Amino acid sequence: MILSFDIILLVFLVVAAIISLSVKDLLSASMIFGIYSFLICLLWADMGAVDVAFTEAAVGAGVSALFLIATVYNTKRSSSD
Amino acid sequence: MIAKIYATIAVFITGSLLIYGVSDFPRFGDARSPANAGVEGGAGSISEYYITKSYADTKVPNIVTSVLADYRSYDTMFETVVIFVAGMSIFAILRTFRSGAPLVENFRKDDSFIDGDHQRIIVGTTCRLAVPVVQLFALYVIAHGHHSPGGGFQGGVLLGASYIILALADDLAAALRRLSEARYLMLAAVGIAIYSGLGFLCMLLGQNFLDYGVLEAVFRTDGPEMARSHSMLGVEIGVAATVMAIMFAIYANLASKGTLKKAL
Amino acid sequence: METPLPSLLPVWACLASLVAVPLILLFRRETALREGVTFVAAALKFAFVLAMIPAVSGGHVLTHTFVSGFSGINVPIMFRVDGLGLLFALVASSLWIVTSLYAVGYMRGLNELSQTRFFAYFALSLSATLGVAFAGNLLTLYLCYELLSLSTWPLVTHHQDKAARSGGRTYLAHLLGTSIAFAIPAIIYTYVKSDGDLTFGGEAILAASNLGYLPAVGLLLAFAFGFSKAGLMPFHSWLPGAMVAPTPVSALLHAVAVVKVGVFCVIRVVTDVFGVDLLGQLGSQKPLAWIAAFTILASSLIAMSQDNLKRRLAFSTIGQLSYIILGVCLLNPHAVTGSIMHIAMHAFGKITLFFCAGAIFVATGKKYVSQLDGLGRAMPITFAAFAIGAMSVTGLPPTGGMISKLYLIWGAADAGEIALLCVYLISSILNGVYFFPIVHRAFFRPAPVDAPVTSFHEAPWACVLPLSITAVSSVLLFFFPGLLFQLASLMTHIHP
Amino acid sequence: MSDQLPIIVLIAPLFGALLVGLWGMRDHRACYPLVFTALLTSVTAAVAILFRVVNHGAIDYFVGGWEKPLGLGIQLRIDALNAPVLLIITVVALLVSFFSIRRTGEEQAEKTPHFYILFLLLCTGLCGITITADAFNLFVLVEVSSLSSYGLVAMGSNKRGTMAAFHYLLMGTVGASFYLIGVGYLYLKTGSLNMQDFHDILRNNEAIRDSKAITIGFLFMLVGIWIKMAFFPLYGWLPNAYSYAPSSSSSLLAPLMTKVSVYVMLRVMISLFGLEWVFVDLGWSHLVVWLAVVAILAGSLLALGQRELKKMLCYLIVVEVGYMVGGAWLADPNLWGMTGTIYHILADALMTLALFLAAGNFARHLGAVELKDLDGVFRKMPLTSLGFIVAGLAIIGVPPTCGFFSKFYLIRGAIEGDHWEFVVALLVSSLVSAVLFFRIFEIAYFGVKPSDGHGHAHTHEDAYSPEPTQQGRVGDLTLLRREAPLTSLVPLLITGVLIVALGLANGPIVAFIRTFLETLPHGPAL
Amino acid sequence: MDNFFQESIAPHFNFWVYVVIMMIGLWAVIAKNNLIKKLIGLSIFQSAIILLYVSLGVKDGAAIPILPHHEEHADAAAPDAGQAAPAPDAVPVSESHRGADHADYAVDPATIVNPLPHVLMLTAIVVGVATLGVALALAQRIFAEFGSLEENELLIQLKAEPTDE
Repeated sequence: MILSFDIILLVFLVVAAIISLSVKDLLSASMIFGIYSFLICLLWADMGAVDVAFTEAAVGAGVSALFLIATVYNTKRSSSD
Repeated sequence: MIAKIYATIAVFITGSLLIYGVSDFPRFGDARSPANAGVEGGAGSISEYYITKSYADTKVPNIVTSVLADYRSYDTMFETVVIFVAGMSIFAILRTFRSGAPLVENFRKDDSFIDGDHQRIIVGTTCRLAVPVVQLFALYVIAHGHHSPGGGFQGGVLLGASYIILALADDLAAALRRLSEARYLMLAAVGIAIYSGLGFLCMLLGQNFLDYGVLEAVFRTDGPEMARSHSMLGVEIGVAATVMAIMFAIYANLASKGTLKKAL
Repeated sequence: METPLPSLLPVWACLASLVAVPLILLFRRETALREGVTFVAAALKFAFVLAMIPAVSGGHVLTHTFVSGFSGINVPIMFRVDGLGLLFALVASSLWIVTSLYAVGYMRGLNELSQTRFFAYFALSLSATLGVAFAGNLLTLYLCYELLSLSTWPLVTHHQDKAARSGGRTYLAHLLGTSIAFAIPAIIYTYVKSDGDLTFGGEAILAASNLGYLPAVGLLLAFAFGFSKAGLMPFHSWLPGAMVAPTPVSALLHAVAVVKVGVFCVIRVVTDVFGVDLLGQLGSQKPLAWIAAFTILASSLIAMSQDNLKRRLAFSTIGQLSYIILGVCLLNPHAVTGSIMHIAMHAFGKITLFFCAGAIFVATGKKYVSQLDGLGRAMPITFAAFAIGAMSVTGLPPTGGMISKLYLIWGAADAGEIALLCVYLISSILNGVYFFPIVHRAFFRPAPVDAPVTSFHEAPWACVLPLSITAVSSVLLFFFPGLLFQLASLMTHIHP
Repeated sequence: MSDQLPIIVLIAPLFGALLVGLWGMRDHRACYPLVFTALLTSVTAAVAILFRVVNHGAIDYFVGGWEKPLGLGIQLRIDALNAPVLLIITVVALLVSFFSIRRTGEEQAEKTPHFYILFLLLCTGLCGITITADAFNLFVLVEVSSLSSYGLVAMGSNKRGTMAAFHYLLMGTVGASFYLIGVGYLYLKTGSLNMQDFHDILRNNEAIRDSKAITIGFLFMLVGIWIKMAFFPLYGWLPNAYSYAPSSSSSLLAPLMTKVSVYVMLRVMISLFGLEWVFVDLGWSHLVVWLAVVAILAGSLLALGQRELKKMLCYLIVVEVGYMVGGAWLADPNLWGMTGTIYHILADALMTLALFLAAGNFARHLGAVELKDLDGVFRKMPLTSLGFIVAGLAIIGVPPTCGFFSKFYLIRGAIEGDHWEFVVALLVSSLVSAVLFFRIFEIAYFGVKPSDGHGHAHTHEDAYSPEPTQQGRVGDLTLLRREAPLTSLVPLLITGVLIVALGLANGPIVAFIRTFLETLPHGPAL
Repeated sequence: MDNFFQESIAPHFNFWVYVVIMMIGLWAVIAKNNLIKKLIGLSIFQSAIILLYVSLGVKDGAAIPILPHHEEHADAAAPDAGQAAPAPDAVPVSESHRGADHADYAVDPATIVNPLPHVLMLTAIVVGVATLGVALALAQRIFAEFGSLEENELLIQLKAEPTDE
């Protein structure tokens, strides 16, 4: 495990989380949430948790982002906050 | 606004408590930390047992798989059940049988989405080419989970994703033609049935639930270890079936407001 | 000393009225049969109670155990008949006969609706009353006490109009509320303190427990307020509220059964839970005594200001109940004897008064004191009985009330409580002050011009007969108090 | 294969659910026999387990046969604490499944099989929670039951139900996650997930016993469980979720979910950390009891303010949870409070079940949603009201119903533990519930408006015969016309009988619980 | 650079960040007005817990939890051929402490990361996505019934209309 990589990833994680929660456009929020999941997936891989990383890639970055998008598509794209 | 204040207070309290707890954590990455090496007074370190003995027990090099599908397979069974429950709940919440129309007609399609009918051909063709590759890879992931990262769950998600891609590329109906509602509901149930059925078989053969060792009589392997290895494969297949079915079901319901008719 | 003697008599006495309930419901259509059942049950019950006298006055104690104890709590459901219980049972069951007669007259006179329900619950509440009288331990006592509260509620709300609803609401709120809030914790506390023993008789329950002064005060007050049927202030207001009930109900329940159950429980608590000796050492009964004294005076004063006859009687009842409690708190043989006898004496006197009030209502529809001018000439019997009842409650010879009051005052003198002695005397005067003007109005004031009293006009015989019976018997009790005295002194011998 | 009983209890409903999924989807009529057989099987297994535990002590079951070292596999453990809870869960589920027969038609329509799948999986989850001895496995099963309960709550046509379900989901997930954090902290300090193993480590290892992380972990587990059980400051999700859910769902959820969470709290306190650690080393007892007092009082007040029947019942649940948390934390020397709590789990499950079944019948057949709609139900639905009365008296705590005895033990514990504030709170809440129920009884008893109180004595004759059953025979039978169908009536009456029976049989039950508590270190022998 | 991390920041950095991320998520769950935002917050909240667990299992310079399996690869990959050479340590299954009497696989535990947290977190991820799916379904239905996903608007609507069963 590469410590500096780990730390940089963590910082990115916080940033991605904050952004995806702060953008008003829900579609891009979902997208950025996907990015967040992807970053965290890299983090798992870096920590040696390969199975978790694989799952996170398939679920977090893949399916759940898709679910979010589907919902946003069916409901309303803009949000008040 | 008031909610934000409450939130800030709650978050502050919770966070400070957690940090307070963190302050006597072992060093990050410490190989001798209690979690990794156990502490005196207990039954010894479980994780070290897994690392050193799991291969001897199950002949499966991927420790995570062996722990997931054998030592803690009871957990994993209920993890699959969780997926199943989620599918059923979503069905119960969202699915509407009134033909065509969603629950209430104030769903409105947001124009800001590009409705790219003119792109259908390109996207469709690419996806149709991609789908079999994805499915092949998924099967590999399931089958090779003993030796490499992956296993039933990841493979199942990939399989489900392949159908979702199909739905995205063409439209939901096309995907439903290949995996109809009745079929994926049945598939989901069958998946868990395979899993718990294997466990039940062990009971019938006189051992505890999910004690794969006795299945050597069934698989005609020499020694219980290989029997475990094979049973894990079976279990993974069950998990994959359920996960694939439910993932697709969730997408289908979410994307079409519960009427499996029109989707994005 | 007492010797326990297993016997089914108390059970039969209770069942007599309990069995009557379904029968009454069965004969809902044939009224004659229905009331016949009531009378038979009453007579049977009285007979059973009478049958117990020899054994009990012979120093025995009749016991019967139903449930040998919810094994979780290890407290049996048992009956135990001693002098006090038997005396109370005698009063209640004998007066039931009279009251049913009166009730028939009253209900028919006003052709009230749903009389079946009335008689059914009446019988039920009588069983509950005897259950309290015969209760062998705190748990049984409490269960029967609650059963009584619940079974009398439909009687109080009999008319089902707004007033009845609100009256019933205050009734339940006070009785259930206080019993949940005070009685239950008191019982459980006793249970914990006496590690699991709640049985009456013999050694008092808490005699062995090392109870401090303040805990004892708190526990005693909790009991006294918890059994708020005793009408101690400030939990007295259910009694005037319950006067919306038909007069027979007020008569039996609120002059005899319910209220006397309250004081009966308090006597039980003092004599059998704490024991005279323990309280004698601690002196924890003093606060209760003073509350009772206050209740006596206050209620007498309030009674004077009441114009509604039944309300006036109700407040007088509150005062008389506190006589009994105060007497018990004096803790000496004479006072205790006096208060136990006062249960009976006051019962006869007060029920007479209620009967009279009901008779006046049936005959003339008048319910206010101010309307009674000159009625005495129209209904001489009624008002003569009223006078006797008033004398008995006030404590004038030749009525039974005098004897019990004499004992109470004697006891107060013995105990050297001059202040409480004065309370007795003053309140007796007050009783006279709020009763005799009524008699005076009736006989000596001229009738109002707009409604001249033309001729002799009594209530139906079914109303008049009972009230004359009770009046006569309260006179007789003055001359032959022997039995009551004997039963009462049984208790005081047990607790010298 | 009697030693396989623990697994059969929860495999039966699981297979039932799968079969409903495979077969019931095609033919809805096939659901009912499947559900009944599944639940009957697990009831039978639960009874057998109870007998085994009574006769031979606790049962240990190692799934997959991974027995040593402890915590290698997943251990199931059934002792005197959870055997009764297991039985009550299965019995309640069976009763509700009968009750739901007539409901599914109109409440779930085409989704009947899905309703029953969720129903059975909820039972699976709850049974699993009850018998597992693995801290993480407990989390997974909590999620199984929670997810199915979200579905069950949102199944109704009531739009408020959807909203309530969403809040329920947020709160429930946060609660479960808190529990998971707690487990993480414990795992981090001890490297163990098995309750027994963790308990040994805590007992033998001084350094760990008083480490900050363990305390924080316990705190988070506790708060997570409190959210799940709607303990007072965190109760927000419960009233709407339960009162706007379809009656067949709410009458399953209301009795079970909170009780099982209370059981989880007890399990964590007793088996995971040990009472000695919780009461002596930690010493939060007074704080939590005061919290419980606040919970009880606040819940009672809120219940007083309700106009809808089911809402009122929901706030009563909050009050009862206050009882149980407070009772568990009384830390009185003889653990009477703990005894009362364990007994009250059983009692309250039955009482709540009866109340919700009755409320369901009222709503279904009279459209009675608000208290004032209950005008004269004693006459319209005598048997249903009989069950309702029994349950109400039990909640008030009138002997010989079970409610009286649980209150008795709780108060005894409070007195011996010198927690007079708790005694006061219990009494006040009993008073409040007395007020609540006698208000209802009055409305239900005065069949006619006070205005036209006089005149038609005949109807009164029938209305006021003391016990309604009598009226059924004596009065003319047309009065029973609005009574609920047998399928929804019988479970209610059975529950009423059980309430009284549990009360009368409290002796052996409590003795059984006591024997278990005495085996604990820092048990009543303290 | 690297050892600066080693001394000062590294020991608890992961755990701090996990708290920070979790608090971000929790704050969103409570304070955000839009239901979808709440759900994103919820997912972030859950992923923070996963971060906690996975960080527990990390060991400095340890390998991934997949054992090198050179010679066993043959019979593990093609088991059906039935040519699995009976391992010397394959003894009949005994009820208790199975595996304890096997020869250990020659590996030092310190060189392989702790697999148990990974297993637990696989389950947790699954639970997370399941919850998310159900929540999204609820959100869609709420939108269908109320025509909005903003909590304040929803509450206003709920207050407005009378309770219906």
